[in-house]
Amino acid sequence: MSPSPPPIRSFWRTFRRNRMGMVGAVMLILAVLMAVFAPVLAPYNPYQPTRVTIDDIYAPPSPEHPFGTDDAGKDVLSSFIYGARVSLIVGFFASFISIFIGGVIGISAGFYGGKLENGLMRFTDIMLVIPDFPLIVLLVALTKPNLLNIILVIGLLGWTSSARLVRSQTLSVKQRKFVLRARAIGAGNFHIIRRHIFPLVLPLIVVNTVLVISLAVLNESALSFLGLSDPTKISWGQMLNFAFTRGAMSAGAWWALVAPGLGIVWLVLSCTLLGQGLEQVLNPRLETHHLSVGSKMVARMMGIKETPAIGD
Amino acid sequence: MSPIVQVTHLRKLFPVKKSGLFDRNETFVHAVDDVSFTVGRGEVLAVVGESGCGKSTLALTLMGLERPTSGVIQIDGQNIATLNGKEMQVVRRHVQMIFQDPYESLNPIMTIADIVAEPLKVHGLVKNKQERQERVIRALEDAGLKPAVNFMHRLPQELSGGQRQRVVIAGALVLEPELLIADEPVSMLDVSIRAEILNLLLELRQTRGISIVMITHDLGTVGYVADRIAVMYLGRLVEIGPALQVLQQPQHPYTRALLSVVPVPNPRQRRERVILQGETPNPINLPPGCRFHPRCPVARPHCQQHDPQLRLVPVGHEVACLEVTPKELS
Amino acid sequence: MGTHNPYSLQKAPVLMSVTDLSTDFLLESAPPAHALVDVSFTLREGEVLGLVGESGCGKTTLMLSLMRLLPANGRITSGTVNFMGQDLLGLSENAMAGIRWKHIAMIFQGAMNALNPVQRVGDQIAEAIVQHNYIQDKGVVDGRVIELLDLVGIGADRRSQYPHQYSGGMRQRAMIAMALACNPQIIIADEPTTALDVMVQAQILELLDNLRQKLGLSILFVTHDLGVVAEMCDTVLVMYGGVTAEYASVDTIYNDPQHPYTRELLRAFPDLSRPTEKLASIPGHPPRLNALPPGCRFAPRCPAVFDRCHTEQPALHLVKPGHWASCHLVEQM
Amino acid sequence: MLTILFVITLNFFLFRVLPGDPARAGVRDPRLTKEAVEAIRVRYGLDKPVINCFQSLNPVEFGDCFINPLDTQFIIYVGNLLQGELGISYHTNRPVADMLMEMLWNTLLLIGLGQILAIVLGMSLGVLAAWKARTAVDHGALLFSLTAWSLPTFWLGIILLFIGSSYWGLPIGGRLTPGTVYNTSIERWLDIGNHLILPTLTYTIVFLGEYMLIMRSTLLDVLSEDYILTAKAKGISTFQILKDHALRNAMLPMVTIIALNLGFTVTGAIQIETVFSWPGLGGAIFTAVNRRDYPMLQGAFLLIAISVIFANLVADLFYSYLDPRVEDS
Repeated sequence: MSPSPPPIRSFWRTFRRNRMGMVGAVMLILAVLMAVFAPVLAPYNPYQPTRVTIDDIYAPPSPEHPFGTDDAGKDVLSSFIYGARVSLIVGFFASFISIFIGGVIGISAGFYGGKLENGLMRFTDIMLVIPDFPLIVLLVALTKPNLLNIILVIGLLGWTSSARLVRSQTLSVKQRKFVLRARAIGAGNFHIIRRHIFPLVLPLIVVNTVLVISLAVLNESALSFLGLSDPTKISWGQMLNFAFTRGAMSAGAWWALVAPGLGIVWLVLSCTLLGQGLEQVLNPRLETHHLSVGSKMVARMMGIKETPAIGD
Repeated sequence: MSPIVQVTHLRKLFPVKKSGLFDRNETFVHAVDDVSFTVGRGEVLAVVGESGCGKSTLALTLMGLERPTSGVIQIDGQNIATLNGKEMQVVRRHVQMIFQDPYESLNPIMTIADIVAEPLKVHGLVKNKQERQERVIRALEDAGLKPAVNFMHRLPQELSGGQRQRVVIAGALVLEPELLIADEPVSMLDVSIRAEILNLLLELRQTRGISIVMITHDLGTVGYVADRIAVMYLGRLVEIGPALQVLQQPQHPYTRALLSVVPVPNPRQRRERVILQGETPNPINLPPGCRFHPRCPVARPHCQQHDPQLRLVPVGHEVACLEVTPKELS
Repeated sequence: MGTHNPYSLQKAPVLMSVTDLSTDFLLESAPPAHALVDVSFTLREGEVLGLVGESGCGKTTLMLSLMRLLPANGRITSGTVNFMGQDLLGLSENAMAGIRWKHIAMIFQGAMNALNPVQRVGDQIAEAIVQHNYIQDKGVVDGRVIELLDLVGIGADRRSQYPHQYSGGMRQRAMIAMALACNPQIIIADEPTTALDVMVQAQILELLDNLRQKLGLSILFVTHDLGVVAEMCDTVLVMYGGVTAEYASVDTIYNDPQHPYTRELLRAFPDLSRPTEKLASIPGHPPRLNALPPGCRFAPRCPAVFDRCHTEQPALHLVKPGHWASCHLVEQM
Repeated sequence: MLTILFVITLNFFLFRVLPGDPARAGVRDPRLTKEAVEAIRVRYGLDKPVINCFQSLNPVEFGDCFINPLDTQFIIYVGNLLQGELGISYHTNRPVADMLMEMLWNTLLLIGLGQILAIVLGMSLGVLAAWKARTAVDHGALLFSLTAWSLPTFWLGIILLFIGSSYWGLPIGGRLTPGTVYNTSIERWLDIGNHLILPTLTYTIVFLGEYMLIMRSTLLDVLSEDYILTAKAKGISTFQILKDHALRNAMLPMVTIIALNLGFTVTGAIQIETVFSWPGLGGAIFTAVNRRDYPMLQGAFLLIAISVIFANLVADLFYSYLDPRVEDS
């Protein structure tokens, strides 16, 4: 009789078989590697000033410049590789801020209920109604558009949907009988949150984090595109802004537009796929064919609710 | 010796939210309304009734998980309403609960050992790991999960329903309680394994002298386990008495009707069935007089005016009905 | 409630006969689970057949196989379902849709989930009438809905309410009214009273029994409650792990059971009329359909088990006319 | 109501707290004398205390607490709002309300058209995917939707603009072709329509993916309910089950998501209107941010927030129409 594998290992076993999740994970890892090893991978250092001639401006792809050059005659490939850094940094840090706020508000509102919940949810609803992006644009424009400000603004405004999700999950976990059992044992609120609520809300938080990252990446790129990027850092959105406002369209320089855009799509898509995959693994639904029978009934029929055991 | 539980005039009302903004007349769900009874040491008391009769609220109130609106609950002679947090924790250790749904009452991501050890950690009862481990093993084996090492590192979903219910019982036993409150402990289990759980509970009563309050709607099984039976209707106790007496000579018309409709697994046995019409009304707008009179087959006009109290019929058997005449005390 | 006179019942014409019906479930990473193996029975006009067993015994699979409503991973692998001179398993999907509800209707456990929460109860009943009788006149349909609700004791004014406004018992009544919408010959009732209180259960059972007598219905009654079976049924099919354990008249099952599982199940079932006897239990637990033991499926829990039981699944043996049991001991008798 | 009050308050104070003196930022002209700046401040009412006890919030300057509250910027602002007065643009010197109204219609045209298309197409695709669950159709639709969801709005706009203007002969931006004289209003509308194609297409693609995903997963959930089995047992055809039983139940989460999404529509609008030079609210916000045109921004925010609140109300009403359980709970 071997003991059952720890949850992490059994999670990995199921996740490995989830094609969507695995593709997303691999795509994300590749993006992270590219960002980390940018100095090694990039053929030129985009931060180094270079002397350019007129021929170097919007030069089409060539062996020297596989992705062509931009309006300043710089190598698009190098900028592209370095640009991943800003997207990833903003994506990760901003989403951690959002998830932290959303998680704390969601769990406390869901668990404690009553006036606290009313107040917090009222506030969340109001924040939810106020459109994020114009506010993000405004705040970044009026403070200084540097990396820290961008992260803070995106992070501090992006928690509302997480808070609602976490709250509803907390509510449903709270209803479950093992929480009542813990109370009957005499456990306090802190113990119940730590041992019973949080571990069961965690999978949702993980899935949500991944999706919030993709939103943060999208918001950052849009900000940069509108010209509100950290001027000292190259980012994909900024590259697109320069290309769009400095005549790449009329010059027919599609290479300056395609690479950074695809970079954003790659990153966002990887998070979306990973999020979908994680959700399927962590929150499995019996996707049996619906038009023939209810999945609840299948579970009943198969006796899935009860698993056979050992020792008898 | 004093009884382990003494409940006097217990009342638990839940306020109902009103939709009208200016309606200040608050209404209440009368979940438990003026209920008194005692549970002796080593006794099994079954509380039976249909859904909405207040039996589950009664269980939660006994556990201290709901605060009574009025009335007194004494456990081990202590009024639990007057206890402070620390004293309450001590009482709690001696009163443990078993739940209806063994699929739901165990946290799916905790191992069996963690689940059974949790009460020890919450109460800070053991200091070292080894002692904790020993007590967990003892509790599991006392609950019939032998050998315990085969189960300790498993997750609840790897066990069958019956085994899970044993884990719940082990989690209660690990604190060495004096009183168990069992809320429908077998109703979610397959018929063929119900008896083992019930027999286990009876065994614990024998070997450890644990008192049990069993909440159930299953009249079929109460006769096998209970010493006394209490019947609830709309928040009230309508009958309470020794199990066999209540089952074989029910006095209250509601008890009689209820017993008459329990299906008997014998096609040759035909009985007169008293099927009450309608369903239990909701406990918000209670009928005047006797709560049962609108559905009662023997109701008379005075039942609409007088709210009957529990009265002794023979010794130890109490009934709240105006139409039942007390027998001579013998 | 009156059990029918077995002699008159035996003369009644056979309405449906099922032979050797087997169903598999295809599983993703395991060999198919044999959820139902060679089940046979007949249902006569006016008969109530009880289908008894614990969780995962295949009774719901049987019911859905008869209606051909199995999930996508369910496959009927063999057998015939003969109804009104045709094999239901051979019909086209369209023809089968014409059989459903018009001739064979169903009542489900937990009527809350079986009723559409956003449709008025009356409309859900009307839907079945319109579907199978091609009545377009709204007044006629509405009249029929009122008639049906009256039959099950629901006031006409409640037909425009939604399921959540009904109590549990009322929903089950509405479900029965819906089942009767097209005057079916057979009603399949899947645990119709399981989630209900005793008193409401008694009301529903009484209603079903009255309707059965009034309308001459045949009922396939799926349940795990032996008490309900004793009160409602004429014949009983006891299932265990997807196979027939025993099949006989209700009197035989209760008074002369041959299969050890039937015997043990009866001993484990509480009987209010004998409250002092100790309740027995069957050690172990019912098998899961994708982890069946080799040989007899009851062998791991059987008190009378011997070597052969662990290797060979016993066939269904005729004990005496009208009484079958699948146990090696019966064969040896 | 409380929400609107909160939005108004937030809207007001946000602009007082943010850095940069509005008057100075609004009229960036170094030649202006101190007196001239002061005159502008008086003209825009910026010389008055922000609210009792505070003369200004950035930098924080405490003031008299016992002044007449009616003579503070806040109360004057609220009072003006109640009269439909949103102030005067620092940049164009025109009343903000008039400017916003013009642009609102343009934006509504774009958002409305795009949303309707996205909802209709997304839901149809979702239904198709759920119906054909786990087939190639499903996988294809899923992949398409995930990718569509992942596209940055502005980038998709640029790419479509690039393709559309160089290969399909579509206009490069704006609402009307400059310098055209229209003989009939139909001609004018046709020109607008021609300009609308690309932005609407961008808008539709961006939102379509999410609607498809939600529709697919809720429909799968609904189709696994027991009442679908009941309907099937009743002999109802697959098509009718989808139409009569599944869709209405699946619409419930859809309505919630669409309502929640309305906030995001503005995000899309800002990007699309910038790329396509569409004279709408979104583009105006961006321009106003760059010009520090505070009254314009305040007005635009308020308008957007109120529209979103209003749309949420409508969604709530629609929801309770769809779900009879809402009223009684």
